[in-house]
Amino acid sequence: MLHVSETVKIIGKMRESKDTYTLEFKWDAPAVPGQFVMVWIPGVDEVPMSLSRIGKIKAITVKGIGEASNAINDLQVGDYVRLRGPYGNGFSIKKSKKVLAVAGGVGVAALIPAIKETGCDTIIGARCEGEIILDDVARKYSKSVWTSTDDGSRGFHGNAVQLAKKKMALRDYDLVIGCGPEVMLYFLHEACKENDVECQLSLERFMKCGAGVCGCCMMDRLRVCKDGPVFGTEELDGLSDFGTRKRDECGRIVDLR
Amino acid sequence: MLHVSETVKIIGKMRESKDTYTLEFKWDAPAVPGQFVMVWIPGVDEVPMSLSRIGKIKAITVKGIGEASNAINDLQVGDYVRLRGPYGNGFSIKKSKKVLAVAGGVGVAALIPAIKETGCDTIIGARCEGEIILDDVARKYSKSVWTSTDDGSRGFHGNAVQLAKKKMALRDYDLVIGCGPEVMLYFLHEACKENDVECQLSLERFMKCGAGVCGCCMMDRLRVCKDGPVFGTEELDGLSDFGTRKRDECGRIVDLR
Amino acid sequence: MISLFITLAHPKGVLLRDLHAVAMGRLEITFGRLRLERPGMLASGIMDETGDSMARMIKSGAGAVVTKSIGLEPRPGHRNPTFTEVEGGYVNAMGLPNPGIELFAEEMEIALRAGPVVGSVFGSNAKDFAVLSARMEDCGACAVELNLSCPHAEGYGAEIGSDPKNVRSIVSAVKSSVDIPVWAKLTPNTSSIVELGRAAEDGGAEAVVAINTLKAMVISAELRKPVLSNRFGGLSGPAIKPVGVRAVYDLRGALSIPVVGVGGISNWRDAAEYLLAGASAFQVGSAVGTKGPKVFGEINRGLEMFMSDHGYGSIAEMVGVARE
Amino acid sequence: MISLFITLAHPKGVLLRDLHAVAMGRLEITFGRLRLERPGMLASGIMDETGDSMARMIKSGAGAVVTKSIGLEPRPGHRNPTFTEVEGGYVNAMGLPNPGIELFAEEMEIALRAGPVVGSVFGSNAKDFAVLSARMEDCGACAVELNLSCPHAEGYGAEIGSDPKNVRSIVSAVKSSVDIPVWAKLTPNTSSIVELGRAAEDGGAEAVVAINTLKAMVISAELRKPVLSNRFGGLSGPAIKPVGVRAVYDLRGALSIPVVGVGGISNWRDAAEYLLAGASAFQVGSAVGTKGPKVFGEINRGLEMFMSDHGYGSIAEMVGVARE
Ligand SMILES: Cc1cc2nc3c(=O)[nH]c(=O)nc-3n(C[C@H](O)[C@H](O)[C@H](O)COP(=O)(O)OP(=O)(O)OC[C@H]3O[C@@H](n4cnc5c(N)ncnc54)[C@H](O)[C@@H]3O)c2cc1C
Ligand SMILES: Cc1cc2nc3c(=O)[nH]c(=O)nc-3n(C[C@H](O)[C@H](O)[C@H](O)COP(=O)(O)OP(=O)(O)OC[C@H]3O[C@@H](n4cnc5c(N)ncnc54)[C@H](O)[C@@H]3O)c2cc1C
Ligand SMILES: Cc1cc2nc3c(=O)[nH]c(=O)nc-3n(C[C@H](O)[C@H](O)[C@H](O)COP(=O)(O)O)c2cc1C
Ligand SMILES: Cc1cc2nc3c(=O)[nH]c(=O)nc-3n(C[C@H](O)[C@H](O)[C@H](O)COP(=O)(O)O)c2cc1C
Ligand code: FES
Ligand code: FES
Repeated sequence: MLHVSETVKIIGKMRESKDTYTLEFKWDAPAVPGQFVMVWIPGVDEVPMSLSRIGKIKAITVKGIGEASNAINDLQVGDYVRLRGPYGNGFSIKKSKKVLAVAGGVGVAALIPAIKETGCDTIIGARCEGEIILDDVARKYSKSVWTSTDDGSRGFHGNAVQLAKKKMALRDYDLVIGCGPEVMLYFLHEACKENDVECQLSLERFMKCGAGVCGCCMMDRLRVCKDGPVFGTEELDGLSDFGTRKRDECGRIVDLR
Repeated sequence: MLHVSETVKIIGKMRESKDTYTLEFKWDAPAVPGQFVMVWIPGVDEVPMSLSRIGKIKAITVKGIGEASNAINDLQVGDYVRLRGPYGNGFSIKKSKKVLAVAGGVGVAALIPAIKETGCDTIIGARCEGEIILDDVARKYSKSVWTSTDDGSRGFHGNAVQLAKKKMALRDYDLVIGCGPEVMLYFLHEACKENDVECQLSLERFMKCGAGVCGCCMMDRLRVCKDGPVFGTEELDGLSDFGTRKRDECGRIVDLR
Repeated sequence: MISLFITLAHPKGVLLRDLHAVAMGRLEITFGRLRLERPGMLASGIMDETGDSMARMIKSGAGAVVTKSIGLEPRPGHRNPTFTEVEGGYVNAMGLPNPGIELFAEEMEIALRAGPVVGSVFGSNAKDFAVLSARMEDCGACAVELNLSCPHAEGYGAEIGSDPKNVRSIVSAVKSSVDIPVWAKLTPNTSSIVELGRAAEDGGAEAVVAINTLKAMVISAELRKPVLSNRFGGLSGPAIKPVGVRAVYDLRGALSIPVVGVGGISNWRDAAEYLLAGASAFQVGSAVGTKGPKVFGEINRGLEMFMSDHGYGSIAEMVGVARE
Repeated sequence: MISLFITLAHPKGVLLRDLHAVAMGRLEITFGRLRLERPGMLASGIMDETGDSMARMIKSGAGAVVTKSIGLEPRPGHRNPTFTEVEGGYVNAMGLPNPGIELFAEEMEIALRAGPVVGSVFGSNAKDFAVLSARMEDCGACAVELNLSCPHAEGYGAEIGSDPKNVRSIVSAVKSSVDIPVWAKLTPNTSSIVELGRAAEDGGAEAVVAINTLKAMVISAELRKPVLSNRFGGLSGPAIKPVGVRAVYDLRGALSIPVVGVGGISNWRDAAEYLLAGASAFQVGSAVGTKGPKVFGEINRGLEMFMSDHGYGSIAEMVGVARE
């Protein structure tokens, strides 16, 4: 339980898009691709963020969508921030596997460390050209990086899952890893089943402790924070909540569709 | 601070003399020669005992002189005993040094691990033949093991310090290590100074915590349990309490002579 | 696990059932009107907000689960941060989030399919406690645990549970509204937990549960603020074990109703410490986070081994032995 | 250490003296009528039974030492075992061993040559406290700390210090028998440490010290007994830090006299946490065992670094900042 929290200094800040920034900091906690941290913004909130870099210099990549995420993006180089973690199980990828990474929106942040480790083929989908992020980083590690946009402003015209289906038909992937909005992941899981390809998807639920204690992030009998956030094919098959239901802060069921 | 206490099972018991036994137990705590443990005898007391073996199988060698030590010697194979430690600094011996170990009475117990590691020459002194113990063990590791008895019933007729002086005159020792009654150690320190030989002596004081917290085992400004129990030449020179004064359980000064 | 062990040791089918019964029996406990197959329960507030999660704990080896403390209305709890790790444990101020007793009935239903469920409830007065407890009984709870001890929710928990008079009157109000056993969960943030225990016993409690978390706070040096949004929180985990053991030892000496021990238990040895101090059963909270739900199975196996090494035929034989 | 650093950085002799003064000044504290060069003191009961040992702590960087709690007569304390390690700290029941105030005068004399000494005393009634405190003043103590909080000595400490009325009357009896500042050391084993603090303030205390150890017990599973000969003991060390920080935060909010923070401090960050919570000074106990006397120097250097990184010109500027 020790060394699970640390106050770090922001040493780098990069703008990725209109509303998305990458913040870098030195932190030598061991981490694996797919793990996340809880980020505290004093007086505001504490929210989960995937690690988009996992070496001695680590990073988070944050899309400003509300009070907390915007407050994080207001942080400047030199500011301090208190993190807890790294939490979660992360992706578990055998060296020999041929892997396809499929990202939707800011979900690409969670995949970058895995792309870096495996050099796998990558699909980055977004609504429009301006929201495609981190494709330059992905290209450093991977020969094949394809993009898709809903409005066709860049790359494939359509969503990331449609593009993934095409690629799966062309190449023999052993494993698909994915992160993005839950509806997208739901259809990605379906697509993988159709093509008989194993998948590992990183899911999100409302988190309080992040450490597998409070039980607020349950999907069926599993904790997204500790048993996940990455779930494999079989687990996903067993999760009746996947793509259908979540829980609010009170623990009440909320239908997703 | 973890793993500092452990309940172990006695797996071997050997009689060393009329009133002295060695008790063996499995305990994989790391230890160095000269360290000690606090041994609890429920309902009776808790007392410090040097480790006379320091491998995965450890041992204490106990002379029955009062309630606690006799209660320890009543333990049988299969009994449980709770230990705290290992505590203290231990001997610090450079490989290259030519070492002489000088033991008085049950003090030899604290020296055996160092004798084993260095194979050094050894003097074991006691009042009479029946009280010479662990000489067989010392002989396993050391070519030269000499004994002395006050009554001349075995080996050199005289005390261990007198014998040590003779040996120091004959051979060029770099270091003398010693454990035994404080008066003996006092004169051993004097003898080393005369012969210009470095020494490291293991001292005793009444101990409560054993861990350097309570301050009951002070000699001048040093804690015997933590800064010692082994002190080197210079420290000994600076200890005005050495050979002259100790403290009782209340912290009152008691003169030794 | 137990049955697996026996299957391996005794491949003959005929023996299986009897041996199984004996092996189960060794961990079985009876206290008050309750019988549990295993002495370790899930503590309130840890992974017990949903039915599936509670069921998982029973399947992992818990003898029963205690639900998250449930109130009359849905409550989101305090804003994040609500939790942080510290040396030797956690400090939390969840703020009693819960979906309210009406919605919680569905979760109970799912959990009860797996095994016994103790309903934990919190209220701001005796009447609320009585209403909630009656609903818990309707839902199928085998006992109700009154949270008189949460140290970080204004107007609830320890704020009302530190006064023996309140404890007594709440317990007796609940007592007259339910038939199932009533347990009072006590706060250690007091100069005499024994007085609170006596008040619970006088009010008609069938057991006391000790301890809830210790009043605590964590401050960030660099950010110059208390970390939790509620500022104050409660300390749990190994750090508080010696405090819990002491509380149980004291309570066992003063009361004639059974004591349930909780606080820092993360292995069989910790559980044994509580049992020997006088606990008739125990609960595990924080360790479910650090070790996962498998902690229950590990404790069960460890206790069985300890019991055969030391000649205890039943958990009951261990209870309070260190007091002799 | 500080002067060494400056010597290296500024080889020119002329600058040396001034810079040295500034650097010292940064850690200096004034509270009540006292001025200490460094904010960290040795806590009572840790390596402070003898003069030489106390002197060593001051030389190692403590701003002052608090003596072992001293009584009227020599006392051997409880029989061993009196101490054991636990996860995150120690549990002890030394039982207030001490040579008695008459003999202790000699130890004070030696310690005082090294720096300021706060005399800690314990008694079973107001008169004993008053007599002992007067003797401590004669011995040269710069302040007297009343042990109203030791949780494991029958008839002393927390047994009398849990009642605000006692706290008030003892403090005021002492107040009228000495001229030096009177500090009250409070027990956390209470439902409201703030009430105890108010009683101390009303009685005329110039500072309160929080916290003493938490009531605790350790049982050996195999040997079926409480480990300490006294059975009960007190928990100290990192395990209790969040409890101590919370107590200081609460006290600072309720009192107008300064608070001295103690409990689980083992590095500069812990010390900063207490200062930001509202402590005007702090004490270090258990960490002297785990880290050795060098802990004082490490804390001093760490605090200095933190202060320059975060723009604090003095310790006073840090006090209570997390309360804003
Ligand atoms: C494991 C995990 C990894 C994530 N990684 C990233 C990442 O790398 N980059 C990124 O931009 N976003 C990431 N998120 C999402 C991020 O946590 C939310 O965008 C953020 O919490 C929004 O907070 P807000 O106050 O700005 O928005 P609000 O306006 O408060 O809320 C908007 C939505 O954000 C979500 N949210 C708010 N608080 C939480 C919480 N405590 N836990 C989970 N979800 C919450 C809810 O769905 C809510 O409806 C991740 C979420 C999880 C669970
Ligand atoms: C570091 C150290 C290592 C030791 N190693 C050994 C060893 O290997 N073998 C061995 O036989 N003895 C050893 N001793 C001595 C041993 O601790 C005492 O013989 C034992 O405590 C006697 O206890 P008793 O109840 O039998 O005797 P008692 O009749 O109670 O006391 C006799 C004498 O034993 C000493 N003693 C008693 N309690 C303590 C205590 N808590 N701390 C220190 N001394 C105490 C005192 O000098 C006392 O006068 C060691 C002592 C120390 C300090
Ligand atoms: C995150 C968290 C939430 C808790 N919520 C509750 C609660 O709702 N009701 C309650 O009675 N106790 C609650 N507790 C206290 C635990 O039930 C238990 O008494 C305490 O944590 C000590 O046990 P442990 O050290 O095994 O965790 C909570 C504890 C934690 C850590
Ligand atoms: C071995 C030991 C002995 C103690 N003796 C005393 C004492 O005599 N008087 C007192 O007021 N406090 C005593 N204390 C309590 C400490 O002064 C301090 O309040 C407590 O240990 C918490 O601080 P820490 O966590 O830094 O140790 C003692 C603590 C320990 C560990
Ligand atoms: S966020 Fe608490 S269990 Fe997952
Ligand atoms: S025995 Fe406690 S300091 Fe040495």
